[in-house]
Parts: sequence; C-alpha cells; structure tokens
Amino acid sequence: MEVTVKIFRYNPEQDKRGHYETYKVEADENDRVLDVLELIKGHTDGSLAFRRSCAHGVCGSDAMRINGRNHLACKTLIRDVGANITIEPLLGLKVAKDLIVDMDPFFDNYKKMLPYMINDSPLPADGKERLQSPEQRARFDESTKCIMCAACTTSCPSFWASDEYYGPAAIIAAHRFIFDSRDEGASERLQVLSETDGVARCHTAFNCTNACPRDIHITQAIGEVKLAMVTGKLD
Amino acid sequence: MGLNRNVDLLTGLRYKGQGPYLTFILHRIGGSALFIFFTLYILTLAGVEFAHALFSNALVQIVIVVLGIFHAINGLRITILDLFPKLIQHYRVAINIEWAVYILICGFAIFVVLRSAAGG
Amino acid sequence: MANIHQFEVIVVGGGGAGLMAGLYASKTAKTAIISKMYPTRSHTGAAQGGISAALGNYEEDKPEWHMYDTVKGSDYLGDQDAIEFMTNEAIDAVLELEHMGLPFDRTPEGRISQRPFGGHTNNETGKPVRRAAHAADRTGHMILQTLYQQCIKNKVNFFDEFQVLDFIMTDGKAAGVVAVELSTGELHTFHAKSVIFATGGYGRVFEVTSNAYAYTGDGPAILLRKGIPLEDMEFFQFHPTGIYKLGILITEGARGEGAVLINGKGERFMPKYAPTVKDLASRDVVSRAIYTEIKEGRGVDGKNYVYLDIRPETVNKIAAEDGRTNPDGSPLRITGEVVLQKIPDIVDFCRVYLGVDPVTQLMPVQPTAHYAMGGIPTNKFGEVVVDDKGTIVPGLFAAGECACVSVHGANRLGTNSLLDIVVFGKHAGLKAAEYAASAEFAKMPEDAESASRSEFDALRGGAGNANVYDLSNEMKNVMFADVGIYRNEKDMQSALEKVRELQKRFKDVKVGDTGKIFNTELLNAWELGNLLDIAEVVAASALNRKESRGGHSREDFPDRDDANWLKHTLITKKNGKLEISYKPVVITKHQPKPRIY
Amino acid sequence: MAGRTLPLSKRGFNFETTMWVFTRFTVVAMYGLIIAGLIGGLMMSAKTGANLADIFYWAFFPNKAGNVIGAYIGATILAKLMVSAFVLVVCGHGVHGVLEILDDYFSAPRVRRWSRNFIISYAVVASLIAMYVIWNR
Ligand SMILES: Cc1cc2nc3c(=O)[nH]c(=O)nc-3n(C[C@H](O)[C@H](O)[C@H](O)COP(=O)(O)OP(=O)(O)OC[C@H]3O[C@@H](n4cnc5c(N)ncnc54)[C@H](O)[C@@H]3O)c2cc1C
Ligand code: HEM
Ligand code: SF4
Ligand code: F3S
Ligand code: FES
Repeated sequence: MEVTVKIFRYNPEQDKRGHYETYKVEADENDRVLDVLELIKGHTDGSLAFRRSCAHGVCGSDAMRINGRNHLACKTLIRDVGANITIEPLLGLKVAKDLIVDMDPFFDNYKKMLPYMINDSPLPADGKERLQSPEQRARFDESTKCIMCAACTTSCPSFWASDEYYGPAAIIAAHRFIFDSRDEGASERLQVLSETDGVARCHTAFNCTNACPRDIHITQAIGEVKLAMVTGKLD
Repeated sequence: MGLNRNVDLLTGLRYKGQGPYLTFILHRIGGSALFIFFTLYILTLAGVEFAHALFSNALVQIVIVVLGIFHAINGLRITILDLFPKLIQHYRVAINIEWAVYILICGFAIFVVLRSAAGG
Repeated sequence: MANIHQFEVIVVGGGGAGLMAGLYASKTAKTAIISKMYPTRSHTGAAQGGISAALGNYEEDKPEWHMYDTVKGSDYLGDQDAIEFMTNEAIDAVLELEHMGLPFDRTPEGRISQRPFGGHTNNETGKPVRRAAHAADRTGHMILQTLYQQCIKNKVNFFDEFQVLDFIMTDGKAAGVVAVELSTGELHTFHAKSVIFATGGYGRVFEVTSNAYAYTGDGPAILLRKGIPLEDMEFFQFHPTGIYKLGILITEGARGEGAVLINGKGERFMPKYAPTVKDLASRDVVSRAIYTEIKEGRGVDGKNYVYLDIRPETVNKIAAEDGRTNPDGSPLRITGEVVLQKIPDIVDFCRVYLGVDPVTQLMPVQPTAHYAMGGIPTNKFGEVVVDDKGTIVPGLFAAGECACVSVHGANRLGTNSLLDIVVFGKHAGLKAAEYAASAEFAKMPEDAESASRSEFDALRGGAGNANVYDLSNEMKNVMFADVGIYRNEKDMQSALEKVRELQKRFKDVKVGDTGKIFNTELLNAWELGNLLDIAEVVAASALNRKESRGGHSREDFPDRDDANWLKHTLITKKNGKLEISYKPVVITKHQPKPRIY
Repeated sequence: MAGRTLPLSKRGFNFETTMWVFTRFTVVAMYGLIIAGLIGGLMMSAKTGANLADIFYWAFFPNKAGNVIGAYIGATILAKLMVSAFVLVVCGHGVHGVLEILDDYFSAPRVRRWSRNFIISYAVVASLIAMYVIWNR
C-alpha cells in the first residue's frame, strides 16, 4: 500500500529552523516504520538522518515521535499507525539534525543516579554469588528492562518544562538498584532523588508509562521510590 | 549548534499522551483555578466588592465547579494510588471510575448552580 | 591538527568485550573507549539466552565437560588450549559479573539459575545439562548494562558516537586510531600505546540476519586494509530459529525450556537428525536439518520456514515422551505463565512483529545469519597474531566477536560468545595495560588523518549513480543465497564475482549529503565498503575450503576432511589481491572424532 | 534475608518529601472537613428548612450579605474553628501546589528562592486576612 510520511527535517548547516517534508512510499502493512525510513533514505533522500541499530526494539537508538507520540521506529508497524504518518524528533532535547537529538543531558541525568551496584560488604566466604531469593530478584525485575531509549523522559511534561528534572528513565535506573536486595546505596540515591529536581517533579502524568517500548510500569516505580522516601522500606 | 530544546505550551498540549495525560492537564488547570478562587474567596470574606461580583456570575461559578470538582476527585485518585503504588498498575481502570463519578457529581453541581442562577 | 588525544590504551568498541577490556585496562593505564554508538546500544544488548559456566547450580557439571562440548561444538577446529583457558575461567567470570551486580535469575536456594542450551551435555550420560546462566531472555542486555555501569563507577573515559575509520601503525607497532566525531564531522586522532579492537560482527553481509545495522565489520575491514590477516572467515553461524523474514532471533533458550521444531506436515523432525539431544543439538546441525526439511518440501505451505512450538500442551506431551525432568527430578511441565516468565521478550517480539501469541500459536522460523566465528586472529591474551608462528603486532589487540581466538572453531556453542567477550575482553584489557606500562608511544605520522580524509572525499566526490541501498541489498541477497547455509563451488564462484562487481560499482557511489553534522549517509556508504571487503573475504575463504565442517557445509564436499583441512585459514589482502595461508589447530586433550548429537 | 528499612535520617526525608506527604495529608483533611461541613449543612437544612441545593450552593460560593454559611459562621465557635482549619489547610495545599508548578518551570536556584519567598509570604498574608475576617465577625 502507499504510505504518506511527513518527516521533520532540520539541517543545522543550512536551516535556521525545522520544516516538514512529505514522502510517498510503497510499504507493506507489516513493515516497521524504521523500514520506511530506511527506504526513504535509500532511495529518495540520503541526507535524512536518524539513529538505529538493532532493528527490533532492544538497543534504544530510534525513539522518535510518530503521529504525535513517542515510539521506537523499529517496534512500530505500519498497521499500528496507518497510512498517514508524521515523524518528528523527541521533545525536550536539542535537535542536532532531522530526527537526531542531543542525548548527552539524558545520559548525564542517568549518571547522577549512581547507577551501579554499591556494596562494600565482604563477598560470601565461599567466593560464590551473593544469595538472592527469586522473590527478591523479582522485586526489581521491571526496571532492569530499561534500554535507555529516552522515550519516557522526553514525553514527560515536567522534563519539557525544565531539563534539570532527572526524568523517569533516571528514576528507573535508581529504582533498579534501590530495590535490589544486594545493594547498599539506596540511601545515597534517595537523597539525590529527594532534591527539588528529583521525584518531586513527577506529577503522575503517565506519559512515560504510555511511551515506554519495554512496557515498564514507570509511574508505579516512581511511586514506589516516593513511598520509600517516606517509609524507608526497601522490600 | 542544534535547535533549542524549548517545548512550547502548544506543542506540549498536542502530545498524544491519552487519558492520563489529560487528567494531569485538567488537574493542573483545576488547581490553578482553585488557587485563584481561593484568593477571591478571601477577598470576598474581607468584603472586596469586585471579587464578590465575580462570584455572583453564573458562568464563573460553572467554571469553578467544573474545574474544582475535577481537581478534588482526581486528587483523591492520585492520593489513593500514591499511597498504594501497587495499585498504579490499574491506573486506567481508576481513571475510568473517576470520570464516571466526576460526571455524576459535576452534573448535579451544575444543575444546582443553574437553578440558583435562574431562581436567585 | 587540533583534535589530538593521547591515551595509553584505546579501546575501539563499547560492547561487552570493549567495556570489559576498558574496565580492566583503566585500572592501571590511562584508557578511553571509543564507540560509534552510545555503549548501551551495542549489540551485546541483543543477546538473549545466557552465558555458560559449569557452576553446577542445579546438577553436576564440570569445566572439563564444558571444554569437551565446546571442542566438539567447534567441530574440532577450535584451539583447545584457548578453549580450556576459557572454560576454566568461566565460573569466576560469571561470579564476577554477579558481584558487579548483574541480576541473574535465581534458583530457589538463591543461587544463579541455569538452563539447558544446545550442545551442552553431561559427558557421562550424554543428556543435556543446565549450564547457561541467564537473566530472563535478556542476559546480554544485563551484561552490557552492568559493565557500562561499572565503567561509570570507575570513571572510564568515553568517546561516544565517534566512529573509528583507520588504524595507524608505525614501524609495525600500534600508534593509534583515527575517528570521526559524528556530531560534528570532525576527524580526531587518538595516539595510543595499545589499541584494542572490539567492534563486534559483520552479519549485515547477509539478507536475513539477527544482527544489528551496526554490524558492518569495521574492525576486521580496517585491519584487512592494513595487511593484517583474518582467520577462518568461511565460518559463519546460521541460527536455526530466526523470526521468518525478519531474522529477529528466538533464543535457543526457548528450546532449552522445552520448545520443539515442527515441519509443514506437523511432524517433529529433530529426532531424525540428532537422536540423543534432538532439538537441543548444536546450531549448525539444527539449521541444516531445517533447511533439509524445507528443501525436501516439508516447509510450511511449501515456503521456506518451519514452526517452533512452545505451546504448553505440546511441550508437556513431548517432555513426557522424552522423559525430561526438572532439576529436582520431577517431570518437566510448563504452563503459559512459565513461558511468559522465562522468555518474556520473545513473546513480546512475536506479538509485535507477527501478531502471534506463542503461548497459543506456532512461531514461524527460519535460519538466520547470526554469528561470525572468524575474525581478527588473536592468542588467548587478545594479542593479534599475524601468522602461523605466533608473531604478534606490538600494541594491537582484539576481543569479542570481531576476534578469532579461536574458541569457536567451525561452530560456536550458544552462550559461549558472552563468555568469550567477558573472558577475553578482560585479558585483552589486562595485557594491553601491561604492554602500555613498558612500551613507549610509537611515533604518530604527521598527517595521520589523510587516508581517512581521502576515503571520505572519494565517497563524497563519486562520479556515478550507484546507490548505497541497492548495492547493499544486492550483496546481502547473493551472500545469503549462495554463501549461506549450504554452499557449492558454482554458486560461491558466482557470488564472489558478483561481490567483486559490486566493489567496482561501489567506486562510483555518490553520497548526496555534503554536510558534516551527523552525515549518516556518508558513514553508511563507508560501512558498505567494509561489508563488501568482508563479503569478498568470506566468499573467497569459503570457496577455498573443500570440506564440510561446522557452519561451513558444502554440497559438493559433504564430509569433514581432517586429513587435509584440520587447519585454520588465514586470508590477507595485498595490493588488492587475496592470499590464503594456513595455521595449525591446537589439539591437546580431545582428538577429532565424528560429531554426533 | 531480613526486611530492609532505612532510618529516618537516611531515606531522603527532606522539605520536598515532607510537602509531598503534607499534600496527601491535606487531601484527607479537606475531604474530612468537606464531609463534616456537608453533614453540618444537612443538619442545618433540617433546622432551617432550606433545601439541599441551597445549602450546597451557599457552602461553596460565599455571599457577602445574607450568606447562610456566613450566618452559620457566626453561629458557634466550633464552626469557626472548622472554617479556619479548612482555610488554613486549603491555603497550605494550594500555595504549595502553585510552588510545584513554579518549580517545574523555573529551575535556576535564584528564581526558585524567590518563588519560595513569594509563596510563603502569600500564605501568611492570606491566612492572616482570613483569620481576621472569620474571628472578627
Ligand atoms: C540476537 C542475538 C542473540 C545472541 N544471544 C547470545 C546468547 O544468548 N549467548 C551468547 O553467548 N551469545 C549470544 N549472542 C552473540 C553475542 O551477543 C555477541 O557475539 C557479542 O555480544 C558480541 O560482543 P562484542 O563486544 O564483540 O560486540 P558488540 O557488543 O556488538 O560491540 C561492538 C561495539 O563496537 C562499536 N563499533 C563498531 N564499529 C566501530 C567503529 N568503526 N568505531 C567505533 N566503534 C565501533 C560499536 O559501537 C559497539 O559498541 C547473540 C547475538 C545476537 C545477535
Ligand atoms: C478536596 C479537595 C482537593 C483535593 C483532593 C486536592 C488534591 C490534590 C493533589 C493530590 C495534588 C497533588 C498533585 C500532584 O502532586 O501531582 C494537588 C495539587 C494541587 N492542588 Fe489540590 N486538591 C484539592 C483542593 C485544592 C484547592 C482548594 C486548591 C486551591 C487553593 C488546590 C490547589 C492545588 C494546586 C495549585 C496543585 C498543584 C497542581 C499541580 O502540581 O499540577 N487544590 N491537589
Ligand atoms: S524506561 Fe522505558 S521509555 Fe524510559 S528509557 Fe527505559 S525503556 Fe525507554
Ligand atoms: S510523564 Fe512525567 S510526571 Fe511523572 S508519571 Fe511520568 S515522570
Ligand atoms: S533500532 Fe534498536 S531499538 Fe530500534
């Protein structure tokens, strides 16, 4: 079928601001939006710039706004979005070119969460693994799925308002460790997250949860972090 | 280099965040409206004529009822989910219930306001 | 030039191997990791099934068995000293990952959970053994995340979205690399004592592949141009279960949990091909079996795919027939919830891309190009070895999928690659730092960037109308059809000619985008150049090897020929011509014997 | 593998967290007061014969003269206490809500300090006026 694709274009070396360009391509309804982008880049306009790698929703490269909502281009099929598609870059991050945004602030926020295991206690005497029950493991399973695509953070109205907000993706990273029974850094992370630019900026708008291509219950995880600050309970 | 990151209000509002995002927007508008309402309320109590005149306007009253009741009911939903994060999974159900309750109460309130406006 | 950086150790690639190398090198040397993508986007993150180690958390298991399975899996082409080294290090490697925080699934006792995988057996009974330590079906994702997190913790320097274009050698020693910064288009020179290549694979030379767009073989291609040989390039693994047409992988872990393959007639066919371990035979065997079924007309609807069935009723029925048991000895029984819990991502892929729910429906699968066994020849410390005498290039290292140690020989066992990147990534890092501690910086030539600049200029200034997208599709199609699972002289010859013709046409490629900032068109064209170079080398090596072994199956030479071909291929390109030489296989404990599963 | 709980000083229980709890607490308080108010209104409607709708109406929209609630305010100390509590709670809640909105949009430390000062002064002034009016009529 014929698909009409309207794409946001911005070439920093020529344009003062972005504009839209419309392309018509032949595509199958089971094609990914990414396939359509590749086709346009391959045959119509090679200068179209976007990131991609894995092509099946596990690397987090190609988050973008498709028909007004954040998606991974490689995990969105034509049959899900119809024959008229508008593709725009993520909101709230600088557009570097076409659909490519500057991801550095996003990763900087991630790094503020001390996103690594903190545990200075001695290892088990037998030198083997630290024990963890399947239930304890399940406690933070959700948040380990994050591929850092930024679809959530760039859909959050609080992040649009100010990029000082750490954003849902960073909170998910913190959640991953706070509720890991082997980790001992929960306190430090909670202190960071209790700052004005931390979880206080989340007003449960749920855009993040709806945008997440990994179906992580982000708002719930943020809620759990908020409650942990109040009760101190980490289980 | 690069385009500014600013997301203007309209772009933000056009984001297709669906129902839950709408409740957030309405909650915010409602909260702000209630804040103004509260300010006027105090001024009215203090006897400021202009504030009182505003309050007597049926249209103003309806706006306040619509936004205020939404804020109160949505606020209750937020609070319940916040205190029991496990329930957040079911946020869509929660929001549907909320709309049902809201339409009932709000309908009744508008009726009351209109009746008073007509009768008073 | 302005953009000159100096580090003792430079790691090219931020995947599992690169991060591990960077992490260890940075402990003693000034280190930077250069990656063309943000490290968390590396393809290690796509790995699903698990990482093998004889932890024995459910049942008895030993590193010696792991070694034997790997040797057998490699069809006796793996170097046994390296394999033994790797399988012995495996247990500590996995435990180290756990200590770094990797969230492995757990046994009821709280230990690391393990699952069966193709080719992993109890050597005494021949039965499958649970050796693959896993974190749901996203083990690679967790490894990548965990290692990246450790690098953040240890403040490793990163150059994200810098693509390495050239390797600089002075007097036969590593001097550094040249890279382009994607966000500005500027070239940067990195002066280093040690350079570690960890750029991953090159599955994008094939049409149907589980590999990422980024898998364009940059590392091997760069080194090939510098006269460094590549080893065993004819061996490419086709994974039996890729999603039909898309090639997206369905982990072997699915079969580990009990799924079986079904042909178009609704019959289970693996017992015919591998009577003992059946659906859990090693990958080359299963891929060939599927292909044979299809060729003999038993594909689904006469098309080139079969079904993978993980519906609980089938799994339970067959598990009862095969007498498969749970770790505690009770009969293996699964439910829909178990499927969801053990392979959630696979279920998600099927739902999204196929509209098929694996819990109640069959998954259409076909073999998909998956893993490069061959690559840059190294020893077990990651040092690049250029001949059969063990001569190394001082300061040059390689690790991960782009390297060939060779622990995978002619066919890699599932889960051994994640082990490979962790073990050899670490040792390459350690060795590189050790070398850097004693060596001087080799002299950097005046204008190190000139070669890269002229490569780019050539692409930008191309005369003709050749289209990158079309050239690349032509290459992929011919490679998949003629240098794929089954190969023969005639087809490979024509494929080789086709690739060479494409190389000629590539010279005329015209890149329309003349900008500097994120000029992805230019970079895609450059990558296509690499792919074509690699495709040529793969086809030529495959044409040269006149036997069938592991992933290399020839219709015209259907048998393994130990008398003539128990040796590694080394291929170099000198003045535009390919030259092939050989290197003996290291055999220590296990003499080659027929490989039956 | 015992449960893990962080002591109060280590769980990030700062101003923001306190205000988060406060907002939830005020929700409960407001609902409590509204329900109490309605019950009071119902009781009064029984006494005065005013109909329910009137009570609701006058409860939420103040009228300078002849205000049922206004009259009611003067009625008892208890009612005055309740209305004061309501005003204070609403004031705290609303004022912090506005601060939240301001904090979302302005992240420079200097601006945040100013919005905080402004909001606190607003709260104090508004509460004072309200208290004066309620207790002096
Ligand atoms: C779908 C799938 C499932 C798999 N499942 C398993 C499994 O269950 N078990 C198992 O053991 N193995 C599995 N494998 C294999 C295994 O995941 C890979 O072989 C392994 O992760 C490769 O790691 P690496 O570090 O070598 O490469 P990668 O992780 O791909 O890293 C390559 C890095 O190099 C960088 N790079 C490349 N070119 C350049 C350049 N020119 N300049 C700068 N940087 C560059 C990239 O940015 C990237 O960071 C699987 C593979 C796939 C595709
Ligand atoms: C029963 C009545 C009310 C309930 C249940 C209620 C509930 C809530 C809740 C739960 C929040 C927090 C939202 C969040 O953090 O995401 C909130 C915010 C707010 N409330 Fe109320 N509220 C009520 C009445 C009022 C009144 C009377 C005012 C005005 C004086 C008010 C003004 C605000 C403001 C300005 C916000 C901030 C809005 C935002 O951050 O988007 N509320 N309310
Ligand atoms: S939480 Fe979801 S949306 Fe956010 S970065 Fe992670 S995967 Fe992407
Ligand atoms: S969209 Fe933003 S406001 Fe909270 S629920 Fe998600 S972080
Ligand atoms: S390309 Fe990897 S997530 Fe889409």
